[in-house]
Amino acid sequence: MLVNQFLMLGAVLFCIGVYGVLARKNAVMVLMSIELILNSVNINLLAFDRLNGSIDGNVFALFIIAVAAAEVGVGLAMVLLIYRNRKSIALDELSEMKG
Amino acid sequence: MLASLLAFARPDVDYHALAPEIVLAAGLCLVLLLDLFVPDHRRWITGTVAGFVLLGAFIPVATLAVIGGDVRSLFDGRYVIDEFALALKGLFLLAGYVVVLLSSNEMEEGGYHQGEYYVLLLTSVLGMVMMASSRDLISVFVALEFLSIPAYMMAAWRKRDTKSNEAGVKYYLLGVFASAVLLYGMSLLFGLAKSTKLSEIGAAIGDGSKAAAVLGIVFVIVGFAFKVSAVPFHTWAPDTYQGAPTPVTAFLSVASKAAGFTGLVAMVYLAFPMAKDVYQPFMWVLAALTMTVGNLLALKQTNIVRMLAYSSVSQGGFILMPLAVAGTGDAAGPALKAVVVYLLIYAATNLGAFAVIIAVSRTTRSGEISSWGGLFNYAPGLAVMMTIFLASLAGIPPLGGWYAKFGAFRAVVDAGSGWGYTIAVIGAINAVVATAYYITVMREMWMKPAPDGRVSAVKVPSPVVVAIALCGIGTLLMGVLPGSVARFGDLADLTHAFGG
Amino acid sequence: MLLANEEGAEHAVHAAGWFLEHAWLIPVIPAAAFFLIILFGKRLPKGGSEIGLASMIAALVIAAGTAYQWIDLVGSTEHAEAVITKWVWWQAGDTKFTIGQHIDGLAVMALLLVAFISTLVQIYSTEYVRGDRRYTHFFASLTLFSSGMLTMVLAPNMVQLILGWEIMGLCSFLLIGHWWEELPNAKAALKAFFTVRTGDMGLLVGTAMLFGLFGTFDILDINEMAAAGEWHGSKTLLMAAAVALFIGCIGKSGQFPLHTWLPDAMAGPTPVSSLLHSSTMVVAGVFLVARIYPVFHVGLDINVAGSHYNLIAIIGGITVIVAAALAFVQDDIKKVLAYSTVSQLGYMMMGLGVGAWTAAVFHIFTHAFFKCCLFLAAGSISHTASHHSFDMKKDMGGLWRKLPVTFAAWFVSTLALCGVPFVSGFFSKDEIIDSAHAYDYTTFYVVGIVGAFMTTAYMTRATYLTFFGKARGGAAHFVAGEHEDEGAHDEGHAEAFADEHADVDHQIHAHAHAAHDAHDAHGHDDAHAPAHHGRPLPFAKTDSAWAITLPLLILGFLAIVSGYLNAAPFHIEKFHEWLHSSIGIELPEAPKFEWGNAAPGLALVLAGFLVSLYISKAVYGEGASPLKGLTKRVKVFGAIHTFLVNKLYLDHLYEKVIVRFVAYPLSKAAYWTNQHILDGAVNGVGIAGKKSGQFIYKYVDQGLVDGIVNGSGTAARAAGGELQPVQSGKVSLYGSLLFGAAAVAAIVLVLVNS
Amino acid sequence: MIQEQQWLLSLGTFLPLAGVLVMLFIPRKNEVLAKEVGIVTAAATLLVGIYTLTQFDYGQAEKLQFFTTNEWIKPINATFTIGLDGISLPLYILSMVITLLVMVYSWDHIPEPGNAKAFFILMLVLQTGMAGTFIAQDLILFFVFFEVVLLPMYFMIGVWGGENRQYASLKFFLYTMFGSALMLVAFIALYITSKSASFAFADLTAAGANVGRTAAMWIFAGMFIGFAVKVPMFPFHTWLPDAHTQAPTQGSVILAAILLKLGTYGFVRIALPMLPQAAKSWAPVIGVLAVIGIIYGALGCLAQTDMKRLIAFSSVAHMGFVMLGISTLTPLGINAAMFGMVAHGLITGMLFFIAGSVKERYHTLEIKRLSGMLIQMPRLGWILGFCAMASLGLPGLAGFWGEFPAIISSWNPAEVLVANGHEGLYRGLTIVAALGTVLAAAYLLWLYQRTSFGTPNPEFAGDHGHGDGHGDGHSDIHDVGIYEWIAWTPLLIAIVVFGVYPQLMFKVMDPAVTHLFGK
Amino acid sequence: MLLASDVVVAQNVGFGIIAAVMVIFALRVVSSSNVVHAALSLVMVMAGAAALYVLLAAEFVAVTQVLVYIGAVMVLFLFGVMLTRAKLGKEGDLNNKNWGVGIPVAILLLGVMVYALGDGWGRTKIDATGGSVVSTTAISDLIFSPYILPFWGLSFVLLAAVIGAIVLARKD
Repeated sequence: MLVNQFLMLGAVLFCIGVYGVLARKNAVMVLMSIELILNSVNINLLAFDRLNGSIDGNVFALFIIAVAAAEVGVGLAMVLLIYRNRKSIALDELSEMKG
Repeated sequence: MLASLLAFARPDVDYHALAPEIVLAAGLCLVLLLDLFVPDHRRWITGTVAGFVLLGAFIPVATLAVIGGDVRSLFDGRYVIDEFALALKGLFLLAGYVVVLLSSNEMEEGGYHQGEYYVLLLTSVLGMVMMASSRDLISVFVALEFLSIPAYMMAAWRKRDTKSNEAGVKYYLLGVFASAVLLYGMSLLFGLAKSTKLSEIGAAIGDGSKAAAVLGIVFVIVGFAFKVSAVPFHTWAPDTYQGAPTPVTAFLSVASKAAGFTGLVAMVYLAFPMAKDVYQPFMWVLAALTMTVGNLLALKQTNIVRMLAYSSVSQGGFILMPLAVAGTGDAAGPALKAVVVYLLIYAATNLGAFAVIIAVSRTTRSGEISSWGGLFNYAPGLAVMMTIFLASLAGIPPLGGWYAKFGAFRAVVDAGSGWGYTIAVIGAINAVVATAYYITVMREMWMKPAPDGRVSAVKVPSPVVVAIALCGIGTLLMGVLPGSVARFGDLADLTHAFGG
Repeated sequence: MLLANEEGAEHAVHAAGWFLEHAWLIPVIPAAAFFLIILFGKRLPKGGSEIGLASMIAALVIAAGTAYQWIDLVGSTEHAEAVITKWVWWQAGDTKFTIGQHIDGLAVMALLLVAFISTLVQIYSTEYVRGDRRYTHFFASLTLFSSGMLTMVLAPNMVQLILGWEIMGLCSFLLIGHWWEELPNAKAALKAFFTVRTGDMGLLVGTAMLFGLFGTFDILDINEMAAAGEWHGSKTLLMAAAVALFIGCIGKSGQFPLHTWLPDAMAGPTPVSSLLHSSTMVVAGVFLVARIYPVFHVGLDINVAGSHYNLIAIIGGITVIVAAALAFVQDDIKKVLAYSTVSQLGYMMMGLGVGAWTAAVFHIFTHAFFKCCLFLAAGSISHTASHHSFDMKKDMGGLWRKLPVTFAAWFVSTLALCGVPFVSGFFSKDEIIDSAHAYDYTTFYVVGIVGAFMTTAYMTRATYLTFFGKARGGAAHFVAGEHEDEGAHDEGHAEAFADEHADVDHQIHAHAHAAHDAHDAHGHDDAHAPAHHGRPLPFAKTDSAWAITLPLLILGFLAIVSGYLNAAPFHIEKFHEWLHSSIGIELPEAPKFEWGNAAPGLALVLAGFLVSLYISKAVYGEGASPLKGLTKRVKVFGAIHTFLVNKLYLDHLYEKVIVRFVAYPLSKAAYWTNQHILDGAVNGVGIAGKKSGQFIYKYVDQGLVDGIVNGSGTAARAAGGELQPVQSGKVSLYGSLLFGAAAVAAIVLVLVNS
Repeated sequence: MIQEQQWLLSLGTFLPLAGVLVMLFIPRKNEVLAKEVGIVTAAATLLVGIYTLTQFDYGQAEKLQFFTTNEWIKPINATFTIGLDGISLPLYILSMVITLLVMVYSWDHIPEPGNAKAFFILMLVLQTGMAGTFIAQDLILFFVFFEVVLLPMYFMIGVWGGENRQYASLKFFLYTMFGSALMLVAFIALYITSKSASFAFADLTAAGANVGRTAAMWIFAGMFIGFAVKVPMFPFHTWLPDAHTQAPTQGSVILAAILLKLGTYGFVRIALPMLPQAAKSWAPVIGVLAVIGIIYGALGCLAQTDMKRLIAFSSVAHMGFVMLGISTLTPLGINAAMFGMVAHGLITGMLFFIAGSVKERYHTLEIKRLSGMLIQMPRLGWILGFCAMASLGLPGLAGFWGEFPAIISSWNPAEVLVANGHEGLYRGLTIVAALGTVLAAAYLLWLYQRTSFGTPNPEFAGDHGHGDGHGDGHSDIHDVGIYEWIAWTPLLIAIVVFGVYPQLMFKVMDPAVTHLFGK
Repeated sequence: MLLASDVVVAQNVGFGIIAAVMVIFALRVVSSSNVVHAALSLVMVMAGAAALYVLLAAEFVAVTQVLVYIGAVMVLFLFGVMLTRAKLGKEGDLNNKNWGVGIPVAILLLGVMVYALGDGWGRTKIDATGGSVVSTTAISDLIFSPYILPFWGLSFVLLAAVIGAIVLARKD
């Protein structure tokens, strides 16, 4: 197995995530796309661990998962907040401040 | 199984070295508990306690600094308390304290959740304090999130204000994007170096000729560039600064930015110090763009906070400037000192400016620059202090800012390269452009009549007065006797960290 | 003494006598007097004039003592060396600027002359400007002026010379513009100062060049080195220096083409005119040439075999002819004299130009007396007889009986001016003409005798118009014995000045009297009215007061006798003897005087007299004559007349041609230019400067230079505006920027680094 | 270096700040007390200055006296080094004198919108900055003092200035910032490339030769822009007319008398001695720009319709002469420049005082509308005439000794310049500069003739100015007042004294100049 | 016993299938016009990732992935979807107006990443048979010794996130 199989998959996921992040209007969908990106990083880390025989990547991945969870929680809280104030979670409408 | 459990070696912990973090963590819990048990009308006490916690955490920093001695390296060199770390820890804690001073009235009168607010603030400061010492990828990442996640929420703290919401969401989303990019970069660096320790990464990456290394370096820098709001990763900053509660803005523009630079410096100096062909051009472009774009946009602003937001973007450019030549010639040392000194001076100055804004906007109830008209007539003290802070930001001697800029220029000139001189000239011109918008505020205060003919004096709450006084003294002192602060810059030496 | 410096004065080797060594007091006394007058003059009973006069007399006494001792010295030693005393004025690096005195024959002559004339003029002024509202200022300026001239005269170096030169310029500004309430006076003052200042540019540059060539400012050293051919640099440079300095002299001495200020300067009070235009201000230029004669002599190749022309002679020659021609058409008596002065200065220059140093300097000497006398006489006429008018045609005529003293003085002075034998002017002028002939400057010989002819002609005309024929205008009143009752005319003044500040019409009034000495002696203070004319001399009751006539008499006397100091026909060479050591360079022997050589000139003088007398009688006389209205009937004469009346169109050349040529391309709006130019220019070059100034200010400074500055500000703001859309407020676009920039940066850096 | 009475210069420089501290506690309403404290402080400062004059060892004017050096910013080797030599002394004292006179003048001339306390505080701060600049013997210290004056002057113009004050002050500020930003970069580059031991002048001068030719040229360029803006030299001058015109009288006077000198002083003290090799290449450029400035300033004057603006433009021309003197690189030329700086300070300062007083009386400075000042205010009119004469370089008054030696020296520039084949150029410059003196006469006399001669404009004719003030609309027109006399007399006397006996100043300056530039 | 080569083949086949599933569902996540469908697709991707982790011998991480992501995060998402009252069916405008910008950005990024990865690791093989499954003990040793401080910090992050999220999300 080539390490690049995993890495390339990670790259593809990353880019799909990026696309999602940029294209999606719905805040929840954006959060989902972010998860794709974070997963691609985890794949990378674990692939490298496997390649290099190290464990640090595993630890790193665990940290990322935990942080991601926290982030999602915070993110959703904010989504709820704007939803309550604006009755919409369309991100592009959030442009009260600009210029 | 058991054997392996027993094989686990309890790490040696230098509790003195970790004392600031421990004090902060304990204080954080204390505030949380207080918040639970203190009646609503006494919630202000949480702020007071938070302030004391921050000051308390400063004590061990001070003792560590005074004792000096060898670098304290913990956890196999993953967490290092050197002078660089101590200088910045001190900065974070004091900045945090000033922010607490600024917040107390704002939070109390706004009816916000004070206790939780201070918990988040302390958490964020704790993250920063950790950032200053983190010397491996995981610590850096965690510290970054540690300081960011509470900050995202603080930005949105004025819950019923849609602008505040917007500020929080934008900050959050872009922050997450940036940390995603950062993480990917880190994963590549880790893959190449087989280690998370920055020093080992530095050794493994070498001059960074591998494409993967380049990609990793660029992505890592992008992650921090977001944090320090370098153009073009600055887009969140104006919106967030404008929308967030002003004390939070002050916190973000000073402490959070400083933390970003701390991480960036650690990465540059430890994780890829030899890959100067990669990071130097990138930093160069970032610095030039940041200074210029920040300034040009600031020129157009009518809202003072937004203007200061762009100003702080552009100030970030000046701090980046030395890093653009950090690998050339003998510039490494001066560049590091320049960054640290700049951060210290900038912190005092910018916090002071925000403090005055808070004081003034309590009366004017407006963020527009035009509402500052005639301030000199009805509140000369505030006007003079604001003038001092703005002039310091503009870099006019004998106010602190000049020394900050001096250091930055000196570092780039020290590099002795054409690139260095070029960016020095760009910086010099930008310093002038920047003056243009600082001066519009001064003009408003000194030369225009009050928009509504106001004549009565402004009542400034005492914590804000203390904050303004602290910042003012700092700004002046660092300008007149820069040696006092430059000593910290001198101490800011990361080189010990190379070894372990 | 303030200037006494511990480094000590460098005294001449031998003791030369108290006066010679202390001649520097001569300018110092009036200078001190000036400060006293300014500070205390108004509180003194005679308004400060007593201080001025006393100081001038003191200066005169010392000058006389100096002259005596100098003559003594010359007589007692073979080579009388200049008595030089210097103090270090200031020092920069190894360049020393000194101040002190340089007393030799030339200086002594000039000192004595200036002190003497100044004294007389001050005496005269006590009467002439009595009751003037700025009486004190007048005397202060007059005194300072004399001090300036005296400073210049005994200057041992170029710097001190410039100092005196410029102080004179300043005082001439103040004196000419003494009645500055009237615009023309103010403008004339400005013009005088400015024109002279234009020439001074040459003086400054020339001095700089001299310093470069000789490494010193000391006149003695410069003269010695120039004569010995020891200078650093090429001959061309020396020539350039000489030319530059000469430009300064042209401006100061009213030589062609910078002479236009001189007639305008007649706007000043008459004593001022007489002082400025006889012995001081205007001869400063000639004096300078004489002072550093070796520089000019060597630099401009004077008296070199085969050279028939040089700059000084040419300019002098042109001036002689042009000014004389212009003098012929003036109606204002003072302007006649002014052009006459210019013309005579031309003679002096010409004399210097042909190498007749002694003759030229001697002409300075004699000219001072008779020209001063003429001016004062003119003042006397206007003061007493013509109701302050100087217009010969309108307000004079037939005055000789009523003003016997004035007329007598005028008459002898005219004779002297015309160069009639045995009167002073003859000895000096003829010597110049003779020398031109002898030194092979034939052209200038011709110029000289033609000039003599013209001089006689215009002076005859002026004399006729003033003293003979029918009394006209103001003179008619006077001759008719109405001069005690001046009410009719003075009412106007009284009205005009009764409330001098409030009268809005004042200016219009003043314009109408532009040709008058419209000082407000009359009616300024009614209490003074009866006493405003002092007592006349006993033998000339109808003439002016004694303070006026006495100087006239003295000067008239000197106009006759002064020539005998150097009367070639009688082989008297005292003047040459006393002064020759000042020349500093070997000059050819003075030609032997022969009546045969003088004859053509004298013949022309006589012819001039006859022709002019005939024409004058015919044109201005009472009887009918075919010549009357000739200029109207014959177009050629008319054209010449017009040409001359318009001062050769030189003013027009400045104001119309040069100005338009310079200003037009600079100015887009032609009518705008025209309006301003036609709008009464102070002076042409000034206008040109002003126009180009305006152009530069408007387009270059405010438009271009400042435009760039302001433009960069605008551009910065505009750039800010262009960038604002980037800050769209939309998260997705922010994100695109973030990821996009990361991607681009990564691509570029990856490509660059691998 | 003479290290006696080391405290003296610090005292003279920082004493005004002590006054500021006291004034901070004076209530704003108590204007008289504020003024008194301000004037007393300035007077005390001047007393210290006079004491300095008495203690100065004139026999060793080329040495730095009252010299003291202290550690200041250790990390960058910047030191607190101050000292006074013959070059600094006249300017140092001049700054004290001018400040005091300006304050006295302010006693009854506080411009709109009032607030004497702030006004006086700003002047005292300015004083510290100005004096400090002239005694600093360390590049960084110099820079700091150089910049200290910026803000107070900005506010002085911006708050107490004329109608267009905001634009003018902004321009002044940004322009100067622009110059000093580049200058700072140049300073740092000089320090680094010369490998100097510290930022002290002495070290830098000694080490200046280490700088490579190209680098030296660039560094000089940076300094040049910094100083040239301040001088101001063509084409960096456009801030000056605006700033001068809009500034309150006091501001204009200080600006003209002292602030402009910071730039020329910088050339003499820093740029030329530290980078002699670059200076000789740059000198022709400076010379040409200086002469352009002379002519350009004069032409600018001729185009003006506003008296104050005319005076402002005349500064451009006069500073051109100063720069011309400097560009010759000869002791004579630099002496002339130094003298010209002081003379210009006295004369143009006076002219601005007069302009201020005219404005106060007529409420206009439009030359067209002014006329016959000699009738309405004879003393003021004569003083104006006197100053105009001094300004146009009349011998016997101070102005002459700045101009004339500059012209002389430009005909005979330094050997190095001759060796580089610039002699012809300089000679051309001499001639053009001489033309400048003519133009100076033109515009100043024109100004004088238009404003002072003739009869008063009917619109102001209502008042005689004899003190009886019966005119209703123009009762402001009165002759020179007591505070004006106090403020002006010293300047007028100085103009005469230095004109008559220039050695007073040359004796002090020459040893120092010769020490720096004579071989 | 499987031969090493067999293992490789099996792994490759497994990887192929998992990768294909992940990519397809990832695309679904970003393109689906139904929020709930997108969320369920995300579950599939997460699951695929967990499978990959197993393939990469990181069992503990795989388990955590399942527990945290599929168990917790997804629930959060679904709550989020419901609380914001998104339609459960198709929704027309889930994309931004300028969604197209995302494509070039993503492609550029992909390009440079693929190039860099290809350049960096080329055909470097993972020794599929060598080494053992990463032991949880080792991970915990690591976490609790060198990484104790980040771990300690992480707890505060989570605490702060919880407190903050509550404050922000609750009605008051």
